[in-house]
Amino acid sequence: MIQVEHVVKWIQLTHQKIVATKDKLTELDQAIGDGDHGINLARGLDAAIQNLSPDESKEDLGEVFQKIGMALIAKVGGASGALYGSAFVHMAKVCKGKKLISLAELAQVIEAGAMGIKARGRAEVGDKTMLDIWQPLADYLNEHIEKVSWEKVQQFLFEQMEKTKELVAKKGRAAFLESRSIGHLDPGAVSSTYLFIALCETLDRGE
Amino acid sequence: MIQVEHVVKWIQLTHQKIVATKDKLTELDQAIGDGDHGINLARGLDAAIQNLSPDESKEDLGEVFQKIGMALIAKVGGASGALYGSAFVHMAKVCKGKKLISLAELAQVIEAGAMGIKARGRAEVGDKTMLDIWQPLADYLNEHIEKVSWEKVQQFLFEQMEKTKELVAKKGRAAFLESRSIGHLDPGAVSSTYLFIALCETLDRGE
Amino acid sequence: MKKLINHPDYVVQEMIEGMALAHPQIIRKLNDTNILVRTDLNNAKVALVSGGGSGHEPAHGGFVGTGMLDAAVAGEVFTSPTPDQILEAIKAVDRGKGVLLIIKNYSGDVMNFEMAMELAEAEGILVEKVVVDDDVAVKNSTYTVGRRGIAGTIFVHKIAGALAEQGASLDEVKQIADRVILQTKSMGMALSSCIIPAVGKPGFELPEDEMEMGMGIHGEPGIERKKVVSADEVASVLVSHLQKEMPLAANDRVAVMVNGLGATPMMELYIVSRKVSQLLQESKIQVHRTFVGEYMTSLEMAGCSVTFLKLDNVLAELLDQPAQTIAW
Amino acid sequence: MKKLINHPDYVVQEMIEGMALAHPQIIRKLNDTNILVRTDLNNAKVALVSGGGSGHEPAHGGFVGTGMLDAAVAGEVFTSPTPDQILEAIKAVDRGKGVLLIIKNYSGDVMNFEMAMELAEAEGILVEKVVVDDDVAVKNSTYTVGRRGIAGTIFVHKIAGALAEQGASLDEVKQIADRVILQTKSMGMALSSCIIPAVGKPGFELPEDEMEMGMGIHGEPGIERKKVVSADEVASVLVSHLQKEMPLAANDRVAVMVNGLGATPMMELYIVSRKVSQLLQESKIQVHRTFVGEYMTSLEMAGCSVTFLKLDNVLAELLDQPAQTIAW
Ligand SMILES: Nc1ncnc2c1ncn2[C@@H]1O[C@H](COP(=O)(O)OP(=O)(O)O)[C@@H](O)[C@H]1O
Ligand SMILES: Nc1ncnc2c1ncn2[C@@H]1O[C@H](COP(=O)(O)OP(=O)(O)O)[C@@H](O)[C@H]1O
Ligand SMILES: [Mg+2]
Ligand SMILES: [Mg+2]
Ligand SMILES: [Mg+2]
Ligand SMILES: [Mg+2]
Repeated sequence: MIQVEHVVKWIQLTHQKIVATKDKLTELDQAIGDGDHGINLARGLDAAIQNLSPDESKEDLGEVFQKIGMALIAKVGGASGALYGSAFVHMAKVCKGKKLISLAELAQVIEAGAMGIKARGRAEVGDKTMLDIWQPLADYLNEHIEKVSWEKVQQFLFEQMEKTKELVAKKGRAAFLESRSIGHLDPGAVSSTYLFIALCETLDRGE
Repeated sequence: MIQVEHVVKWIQLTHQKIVATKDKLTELDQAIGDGDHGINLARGLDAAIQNLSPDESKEDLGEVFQKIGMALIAKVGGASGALYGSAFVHMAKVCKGKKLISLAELAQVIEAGAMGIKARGRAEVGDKTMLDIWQPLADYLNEHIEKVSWEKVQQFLFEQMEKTKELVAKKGRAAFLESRSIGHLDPGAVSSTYLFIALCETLDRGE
Repeated sequence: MKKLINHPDYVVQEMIEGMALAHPQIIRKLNDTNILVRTDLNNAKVALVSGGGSGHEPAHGGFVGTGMLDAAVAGEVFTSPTPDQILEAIKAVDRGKGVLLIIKNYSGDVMNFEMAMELAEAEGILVEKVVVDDDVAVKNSTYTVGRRGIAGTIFVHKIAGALAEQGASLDEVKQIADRVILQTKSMGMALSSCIIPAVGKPGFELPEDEMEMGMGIHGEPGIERKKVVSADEVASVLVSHLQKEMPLAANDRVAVMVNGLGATPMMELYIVSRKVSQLLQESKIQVHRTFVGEYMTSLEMAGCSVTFLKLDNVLAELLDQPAQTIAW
Repeated sequence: MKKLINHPDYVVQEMIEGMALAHPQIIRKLNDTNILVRTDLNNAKVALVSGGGSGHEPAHGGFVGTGMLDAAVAGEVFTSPTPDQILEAIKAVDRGKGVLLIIKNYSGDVMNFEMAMELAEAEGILVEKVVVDDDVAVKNSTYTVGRRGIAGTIFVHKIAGALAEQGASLDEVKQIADRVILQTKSMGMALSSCIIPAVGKPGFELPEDEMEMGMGIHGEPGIERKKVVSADEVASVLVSHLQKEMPLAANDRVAVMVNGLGATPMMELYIVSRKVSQLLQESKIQVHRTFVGEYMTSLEMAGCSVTFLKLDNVLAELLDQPAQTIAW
């Protein structure tokens, strides 16, 4: 079962990973975007973890996801702020009032996040965006609901991430490059990979 | 005796020397000025030689010096345009109507040029300017009126030029540097040295 | 990276403070935000709000004032501002006649402004938006995000701002803004890239003998990298791209903007604009006005963009209306 | 050297052509010269002529127009124009009420303008001159040439121009210009040098972590080379130098100019001007107006200068008069 303290750990771990890979994300974004992805996410996640109340056990998952979403919306800026923010706000909706969710529910939560990204960004799977991590992961978890190996999920995530390299960007700043976007990883897909690697590691340590 | 054709050759030779040393003059001017001295002089001397009529034998020395002076005034620009121009215009005045001048008269002509520079630039000898070539040269020629060795004059010129290195600039752009102008040759003194080296070479080949 | 700054994290905030301190007659800063609003908000009129990432100064704060924008919201460098900030700007300048958002066409900007719009509508404020996409370097395709918004945005601010000042309705102001957008085409080129303060290194590296055609104003790569050519050739290439997208015939009337990207001396901008003027003269196109200078920059990028706005009498008249801003 | 030019030998001519083509409402170019004169020369008034080497754009052509200069003479890059050109400008704008020459204090400029003045007087034209020497980086000494003229020159153009426009006599216009000069102090700093097109390499080289204080606007070396410090420290140092030369007391009134040297993003200029505003506020000095932008540049030099003009009622009123020029 997944509860609030997992989410808090998850986001803290994500923050650490993003801060550590800020320069790499910057370089990826410089290649097919404007170079701010790492900086924006680091700043926004910093705000998100500051925002989480020290006594988070009083809150339900819906409230925590909402807080994270609002912090990201207000502090990341750019495309990814709106998108990650929308994802978490959508995730908050399906968790409303819940203090605990099952693994099956987690798949639905991530699916809800993907819907948030789709709705806000009008992107489809294959457009070379962060959605190319979110949607496949939701599908994968839905399929493997009986028994999940977090290591396998990590492997799956990295495969999905690598796949964005060969795609032509259809949404976001990289889309202006058209076919010249091929050969580069999508920065948002990479940061989303880190986000979910952090989730895997958190849950691997013990749900 | 010195006549119009010598002057024409002199200025043509000067033009060659200045074009050849343009970069050096630029570097000297970059060190304690603004870096345009070589470019300005090359452009102005180019205009001056274009301006000299192919049939210069019809004109007297006064007319030729005046033409050169006016060309320099109109085409060099900056401090050195006004100063070299004024020098030649003053030289023209003392040559008015003359087709030939003696060596003794040449000393006076150069003296007149120095007066032109002084009057226009309000400079004194020792101010680290082109005047530190013109005035000493006029004095030297006045002293050695009986018998001039053009080689010795060249040596004298180089000595005078080197002396500007140790001076503190009191006039022109270099003056803004105050004592930091010490250790650098004055670009105008260097170009004036070339001017008179060209004169020496012209006259050495035969007055 | 050499910059006249204090700390990369505070460049936007300090810049906005500096602008407000320097021009209290024209603008003021909303407390605890990076929003600049005009001082004279008395006149009940449709309000215009624009903004975007910082680093494009004088856009957009420099165009806040009577006859142009009512508020400009500044995001972090090259990063769209967030919905809460945009919402605050909307609320600060709405005088009951509605608010028009002028957005440059970048996913981030569009999404954040749309979110703010939803929030404002939820609070009962009448809001409309227009999206500027003047950059012809990018192909126009309905399948993707379309074109970027660059320097032509300033013409939208100016003309919509003038009409709003005359008391037009929100619909009318939105319509004229859309008309300007339709008739505005731009394209840029760069000799060097720019450095986001917090990143500390350039967005792309250009060899000493190369230039980038059609790069974006955020250091995004362009459409083509070429050997550096003469200013005249640069002007000709840019003009021919614009002409291809918006063919201009003899006697057509245009406004022209030759926009410096940050580090290009005015001398060079005028050498480019000379050729642009000559090309238009040769085609017997009437130039109503030419604007040369820095309007939409890209930090310390060297290069320029050229914008054509095809005018009719109404647009020309509005373009010529006075405006009291820092940079118009 | 990357520049948007066609050929180093033609940069000035082509720039002047570009300016005239872009702004026919305001200025025109005298045939076969690099002189820009204002189009409305009808009003019989004292005429103002300025100029100097090129590379400082928008100075001086950008300040030609109603309420400021009547003509600007452009020399080669960083090279004073020649007397014949200056004389032509004088003759083109003299309307019988006399002509005031506004000269920046460089030997070359002073001599060439003086020669033109002598030629004009010989032709019976009434001519006066003022010499601007606002740069406090240079020591003031009667033994040498005194101080350089830099960005403060623009305040002289503006205020003398406004008074001339009101019909004042040559004497009166000269007097007010001298008053402005006396009350104007400036100082600059650079993060990088600039490249004269015909030279092709920078006037000085600055290591990646150093800046030059008090350099000239022609790439002349400055008074001190230091490790790069923060924008706030730069502002403080410049302000303290200005204050030392022209002490300002509480309730004194000033106009402030934070002038970009060419390649400095407006973002950085406003970060500097923020600190300048704060320092003046702390000293309770009244800031009448602050000008931030490019007024007197040095090609693509990165850096800025700060100018204080101490105002009285008369000067303040003239400073605020409208002017129709490209760059005011
Ligand atoms: N319309 C969209 N739909 C889904 N994802 C998008 C969209 N636009 C951008 N993205 C994602 O956002 C990432 C860029 O984020 P970021 O660099 O923070 O924003 P910006 O492009 O505004 O600078 C891209 O790599 C991509 O994954
Ligand atoms: N007032 C002056 N009197 C005499 N010579 C001067 C004076 N001012 C400058 N010079 C000379 O002119 C030279 C600089 O010429 P140049 O570089 O062409 O002019 P600018 O300083 O206007 O760029 C100096 O090296 C010096 O010899
Ligand atoms: Mg980005
Ligand atoms: Mg020089
Ligand atoms: Mg961005
Ligand atoms: Mg010079």
